[in-house]
Amino acid sequence: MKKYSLYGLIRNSFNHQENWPRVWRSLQPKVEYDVIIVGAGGHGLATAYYLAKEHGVTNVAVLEKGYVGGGSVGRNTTIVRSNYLWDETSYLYEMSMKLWEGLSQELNFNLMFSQRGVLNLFHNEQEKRDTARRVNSNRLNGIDAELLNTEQVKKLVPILNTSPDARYPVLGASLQRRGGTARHDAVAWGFARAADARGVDIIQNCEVTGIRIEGGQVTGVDTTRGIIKARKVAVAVAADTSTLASMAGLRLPIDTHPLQALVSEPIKPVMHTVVMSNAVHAYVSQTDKGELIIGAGIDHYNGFGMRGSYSIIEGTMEAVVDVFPIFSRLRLLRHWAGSVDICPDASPIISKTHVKGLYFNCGWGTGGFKATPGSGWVYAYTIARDQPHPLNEPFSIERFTTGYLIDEHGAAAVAH
Amino acid sequence: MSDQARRESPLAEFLAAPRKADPATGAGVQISERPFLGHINLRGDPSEKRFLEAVEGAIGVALPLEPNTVAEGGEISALWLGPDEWLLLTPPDRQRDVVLTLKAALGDTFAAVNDLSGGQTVVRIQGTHARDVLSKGCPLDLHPRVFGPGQCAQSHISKTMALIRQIDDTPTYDVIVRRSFADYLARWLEEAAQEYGLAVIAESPT
Amino acid sequence: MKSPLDSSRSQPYRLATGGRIDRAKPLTFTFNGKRLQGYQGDTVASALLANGVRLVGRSFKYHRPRGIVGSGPEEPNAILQVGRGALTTPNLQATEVELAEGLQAGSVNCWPSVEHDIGAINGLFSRFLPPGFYYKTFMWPSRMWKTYERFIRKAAGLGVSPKEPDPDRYDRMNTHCDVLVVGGGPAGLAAALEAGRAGARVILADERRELGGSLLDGRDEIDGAPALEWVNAASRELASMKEVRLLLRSTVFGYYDHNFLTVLQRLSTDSTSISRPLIKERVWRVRAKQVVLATGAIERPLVFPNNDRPGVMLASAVSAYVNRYAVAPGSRPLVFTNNDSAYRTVLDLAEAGIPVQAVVDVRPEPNGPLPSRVKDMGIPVIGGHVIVDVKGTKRVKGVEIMSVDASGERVEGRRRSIRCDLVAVSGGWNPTVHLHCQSGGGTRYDGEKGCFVPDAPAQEERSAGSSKGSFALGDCLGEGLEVGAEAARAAGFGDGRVSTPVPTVEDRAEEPLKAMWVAPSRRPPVREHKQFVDMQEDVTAGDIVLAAREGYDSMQLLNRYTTLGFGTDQGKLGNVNGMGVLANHLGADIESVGTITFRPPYTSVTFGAIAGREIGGLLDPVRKTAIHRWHIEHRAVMEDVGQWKRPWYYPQPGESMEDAVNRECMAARNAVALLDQSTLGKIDVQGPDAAEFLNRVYTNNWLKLGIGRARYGLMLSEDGMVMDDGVVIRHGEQHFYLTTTTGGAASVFSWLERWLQTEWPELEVYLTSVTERWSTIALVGPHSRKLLQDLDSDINFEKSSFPFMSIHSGSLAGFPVQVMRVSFSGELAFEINIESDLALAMWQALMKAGEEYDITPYGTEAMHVLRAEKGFIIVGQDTDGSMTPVDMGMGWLLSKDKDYLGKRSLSRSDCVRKDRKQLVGLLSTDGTTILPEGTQLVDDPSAGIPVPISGHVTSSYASACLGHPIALALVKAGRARKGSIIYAALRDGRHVKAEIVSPVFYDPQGERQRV
Amino acid sequence: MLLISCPWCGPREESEFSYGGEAHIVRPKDPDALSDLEWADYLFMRNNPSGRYLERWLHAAGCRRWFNAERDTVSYKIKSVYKISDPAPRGDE
Repeated sequence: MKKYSLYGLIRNSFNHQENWPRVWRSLQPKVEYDVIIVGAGGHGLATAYYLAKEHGVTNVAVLEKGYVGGGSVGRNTTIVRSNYLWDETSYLYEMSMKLWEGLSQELNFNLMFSQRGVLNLFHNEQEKRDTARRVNSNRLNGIDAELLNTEQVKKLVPILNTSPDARYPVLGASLQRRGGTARHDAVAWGFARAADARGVDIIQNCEVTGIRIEGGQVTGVDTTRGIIKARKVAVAVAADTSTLASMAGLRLPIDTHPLQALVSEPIKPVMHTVVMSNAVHAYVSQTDKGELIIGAGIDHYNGFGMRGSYSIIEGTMEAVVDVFPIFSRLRLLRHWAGSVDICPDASPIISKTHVKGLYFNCGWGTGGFKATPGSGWVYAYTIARDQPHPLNEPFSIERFTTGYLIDEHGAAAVAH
Repeated sequence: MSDQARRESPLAEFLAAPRKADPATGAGVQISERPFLGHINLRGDPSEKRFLEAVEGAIGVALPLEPNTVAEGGEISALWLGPDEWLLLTPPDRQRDVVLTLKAALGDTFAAVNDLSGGQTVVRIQGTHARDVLSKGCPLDLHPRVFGPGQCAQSHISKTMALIRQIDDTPTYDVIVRRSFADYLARWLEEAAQEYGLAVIAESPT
Repeated sequence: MKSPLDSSRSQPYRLATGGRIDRAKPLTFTFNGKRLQGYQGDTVASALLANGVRLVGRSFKYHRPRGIVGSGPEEPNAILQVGRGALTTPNLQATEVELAEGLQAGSVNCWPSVEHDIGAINGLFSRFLPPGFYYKTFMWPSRMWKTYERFIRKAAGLGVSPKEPDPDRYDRMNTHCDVLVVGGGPAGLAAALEAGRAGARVILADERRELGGSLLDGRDEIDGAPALEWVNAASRELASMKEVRLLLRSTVFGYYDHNFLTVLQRLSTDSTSISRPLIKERVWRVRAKQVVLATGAIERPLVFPNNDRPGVMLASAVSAYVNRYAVAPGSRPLVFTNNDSAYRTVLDLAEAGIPVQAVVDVRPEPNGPLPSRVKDMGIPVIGGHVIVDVKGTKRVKGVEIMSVDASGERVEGRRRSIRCDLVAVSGGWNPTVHLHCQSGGGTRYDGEKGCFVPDAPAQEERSAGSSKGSFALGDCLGEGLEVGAEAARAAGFGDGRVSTPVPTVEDRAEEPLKAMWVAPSRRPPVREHKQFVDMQEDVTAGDIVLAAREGYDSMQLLNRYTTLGFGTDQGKLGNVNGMGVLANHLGADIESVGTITFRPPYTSVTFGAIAGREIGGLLDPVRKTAIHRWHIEHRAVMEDVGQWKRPWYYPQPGESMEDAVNRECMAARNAVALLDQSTLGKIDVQGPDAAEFLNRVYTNNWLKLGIGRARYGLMLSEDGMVMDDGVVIRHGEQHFYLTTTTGGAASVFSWLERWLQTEWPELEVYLTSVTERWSTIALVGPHSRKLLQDLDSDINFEKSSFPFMSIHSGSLAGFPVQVMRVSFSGELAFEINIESDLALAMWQALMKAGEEYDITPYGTEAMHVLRAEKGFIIVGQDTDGSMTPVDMGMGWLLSKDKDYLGKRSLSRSDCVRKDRKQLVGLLSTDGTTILPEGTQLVDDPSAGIPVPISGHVTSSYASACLGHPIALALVKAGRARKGSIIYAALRDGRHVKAEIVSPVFYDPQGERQRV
Repeated sequence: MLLISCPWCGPREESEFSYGGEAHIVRPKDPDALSDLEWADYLFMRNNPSGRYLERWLHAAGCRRWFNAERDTVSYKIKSVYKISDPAPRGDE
């Protein structure tokens, strides 16, 4: 990989930037690979990267039906945090957080990972109890977490409406200072470039139409670009998860819903910290470009249309204007939707299946982006060793049979 | 002391201070309450002839079987709520008798009669802009071609569920809302009606 | 020849005659502090041009000087901050802001001024700032990113947010119609007329302040008369139709599923005063049976070196300023085109007496009727040439042109300079397909027209006129009439046949254009002077080529990498050219390089307008009990419980919360106290199968419950976790009454209905919510019986005839009531159900009668303490959706001899684990520390991170009657650990020692509640 | 924004309805006879197809009746609505 460097930047500047190499090669799929990863989103690409880096598995293809990073990784609200409630989840997300720190350097691609702090507001006594419980367990698990009162919240984000007369007054918040945001597209591109540099084949416009299984063992996939063989096939997509599972005769505990997001016109910096509120349902951060990125609620019906209902946008705007009264005159520039796969316990599945060599990484709900590096890391381990890493062992499909659910509805909240 | 005197309707507090409309604009919308009416919820199977006859015999009006319509009979009106559910509205203090007569008439027929009086109230919205102000929060098509006197529909107004019934072509609407939401609905209407000129009157013009 | 400009006037570039402005109504406004004058009917843009202001802003990245390019929502450069103080609004397009007296506008993103902008230094370093450069740098040293970022953030952003809440008001309006016509130009007017004549309910929405669309900008004729006469006639006829609604200043910004469209109507366009009591903006939520899209087309600029200099404008915009606003955007214009329509602009300028320097046409021999007419007027038409450079920085001073070689790909020969102060460009037209695409429709490239046109509709929608690629006026009118009649028929009105002949227009035939995404120039794009494709985002043709070379070679990747089309103009001018440049570079045809995604809104929409009035006190209903007024009058501190406001505690003067709660608790334990419990959910269950139904939804058995008796019931979700609880009363053989938690009221009711309707339709049961019919007053304490007996009643309250867990109906102090003897406090207690209209009076009667017992109202906090002392759980506080009844020590409630919802789940391996968390009591061993709720419990305080967690505190209070703190907790295998020690890990690092005990702290035998 | 036809009340706005997920999931008559795996399938496993979907809706703010709808989860078009007691429409397309 031709490294990005200050020198390179200057050198290229004097020959009109014409000599930058491709970020990843454009190529035809080979006949056979050791591992096929379905989905060139954040998780798929991260998995490929760590397969190559941590396990020396480089004969890997990442198949993408569209273009690199065209799915959820490019549609989310870019929030990164690890302050989850249950041990299992917080270990996984904290492991991911540690990878985020320093990932730009490791990938030699500026992901603009910005640890500006994430506030989770609470508005009533029960939310206060739940937040305290989460903060306390985070601290015992080595995850930075603070419990703030209203005044401290006001001090951190002065433009917040902390009036006691608010319909649901802000009673306080949890704060994770190491939380923040990252440039979502860059995450996909950075992993793609680094994986490609280690020999991974990234193949766009190649849709998987079937999964080949012989005697309970995966042998390859049918694609719109022909049959590609492999003894290990790892699915890392959103939305099409259930469809791919059905190709292998599996049923998953997943429902897919539209999740919408909004962005305002760019304005000069008004807020530094990421602010999230479940009760009033506002999720806001300001990008380096100056836009406010706002997370909306999940549409309650199943949907793959990358479209949601306008009423959700209204509800989100009501909440945002109520929590940030000075934003009322700002203007909505764009809104869009992605697809989120939701498990009954709002926790993901990173698991082997009863089909040998077939792996699933799915059901991330609204937590997928922040988990990208960690998810890729444990998934790569699971694929390479054909056994889960202790960190993702609890996130097996079996938990829905045994009843060992990891209920993060509270902490995962609705969005992001 | 009679019950009446000790009763307090859901909108009593809101109506304590009546507002007149700005004479300049006039009142495009009038808001008032019809308190203390009898509200009786009736469940039963309309395919059961016995049930329909018993009810008609007891209340003197045949239940409306066409969805979202109202049947009027003397002092009682029956509003369709669902394929096996109706709301009977009676004048104040008549509900107890009506319930008793109904229960007696129904005997062991599979049905349910529940007196909900006091648990909900009737907000009357009247005036040239009554339709407009409702449409600000209600997704129903209230256009005269679609919705008129004799019809009713359950929906929501802003964030409260409501049963809307058109009374006349003024237009006048009666909105039946659960007690605990009445104050919110009234305050919402008060705000939404500003641009048309609003009058809040304590006693409902019936 | 006499100058058409009356320089004596304050507006040197205002034409002496014509235009749709009111010269009798001069308006004064300021731009960057400078006082200027315009007229009623101006936009800020037209007024600025009339005053000769050319430099209006700086570009986002390079801070290059920029001027006005367009005349509508496509404007990329003239981005202004308008208004002051609470009324300031950032990022408004000068072309979209109507001029108002006293209006204050200023340029954004430049410092100290738009004339002298420090940021322009970026321009000098532009060679170091290729697309996506920030992905490649700012990484060394790693900790420096925070610092780099601070500067990047400072530099970014356009306008500034207001600093105060918005004083303006916004509104929402639901409406339904048979035909919604979007666009009031020739096609839209024609469509609305036909649909209206057929009797359909029609809404015609147009973003401008008057109807006419493109006809307002030109000088067309219809039926031999000025087109605007036809527009006026059409407007009058539409206004006369009862079922036609005209919405002006109304932008249809979203086209959602099932023909739901959203319209932003600007009711007050005055940015200098507050709209109260009226409304500033209203969002119409339209559900249309049929939709007609007559949204017109937006002219495509040409891409050539330095094409962003102030004074380079769209030809159509130049025509609009001349014809509609009587403004000459320049005095020595030059026109650069690849098609015939720009020649109309030449004619407009000539007509206005503004000498056109020349027409530079990339086509070798433009000989259509329009060019010929221009030539006949003696205006030089230079065919086969392109502009290869623009002179001047802060305003155009001239251009250099060269001839195009036979291939059409390269320039050749000598450069020729032409002096001019305005360059009107036209690269063809892009149909405004945004709404069509939002609705799910696709587009296809029409090679002959050189643009993308709508493909088959995905919803009940029809395009007509320019938005469909039919640019000729006659076609617009014809298609408009047709689709109008067609849409009406589809909605059930008329026979679909057009009722009137198509008005006659003189359409001068246009020769085909020569599609050109980037003009040939002397150097390849990456080495050429900047050829801007997206002006606001500062994306050049070179940037696109570089991005493609790096592998960002599909439209979607390109957009994301270069931010092409991500500006506030949403790429209305740049996207298609960008696509073309990419296609050129890849040698592919334009359709194959991907698609442009058109996302709502079509133009930016005010947050406040979308939020409407559902903010502040109206954000969510405040639910009030029938006794609410009394609580407020008695200084209760209220608590939000769901949407309800409930009394939390009633502090007396000088009392702290702790004092008040202790007093309330002691009153309940030692005297008598009362609680407003009206918020509990209440459901009436009737029918022959009522008992069987309860058997299926509750864990315990109901067949044997005696009439007039009550029993505690527990509901599980189907996966075995505790969902809700409450007391169930049997009124009769086939008649039950059940209560739910406050939070569960709605969800439990619909949960029960769901099972009844979808799974067990054979059960003869009717459910009716009676939550609000009954207000509930809990009368608690040793004196409660005496108090009731003091009141006039036909109910015998003696234990013998009114045992624990039974119910009696009757009259109390003259009130009709149901009295239940149940207790959530462990004390002798009665719950009084009273119809809500009478609840306040009943409450007051009890307060009065209770005076001699020192009756005390208590709130939810005391209620929590009392129940915790008894070890009664609160679902949602002591459970969290992961607790089974066994975990909660309620195994005794699980019937063995019947099935019930959730039962099967309880035998799954994880649910029978021995080390599951279980409900226990906790006592801090120091006897004084109140363990904070939510505290995690550990066994080894010295353990290193991650510390193994053994449980957590769910409820914790100071217990006045016990004289020490108590807590409920969930502890792994807790029940087996009674008597052992566990440590509460406080956030400050301290560990508080606590003993695990039974969760029942008070009166474990339950004698007090049975007395 | 969906416009949903309630079998009783006719076309109404999405905001009047609440969603019930996949339709025609029948509760096992004898849960105790099921293996944990079979019980989990009933409890949690869903088809979640992208395309034709039979799903459950409640006219929550209206007549409070549950009913089924046949909807395309990609185009969001509703092909038919039918009462709970009606059989599932055949997927003929």
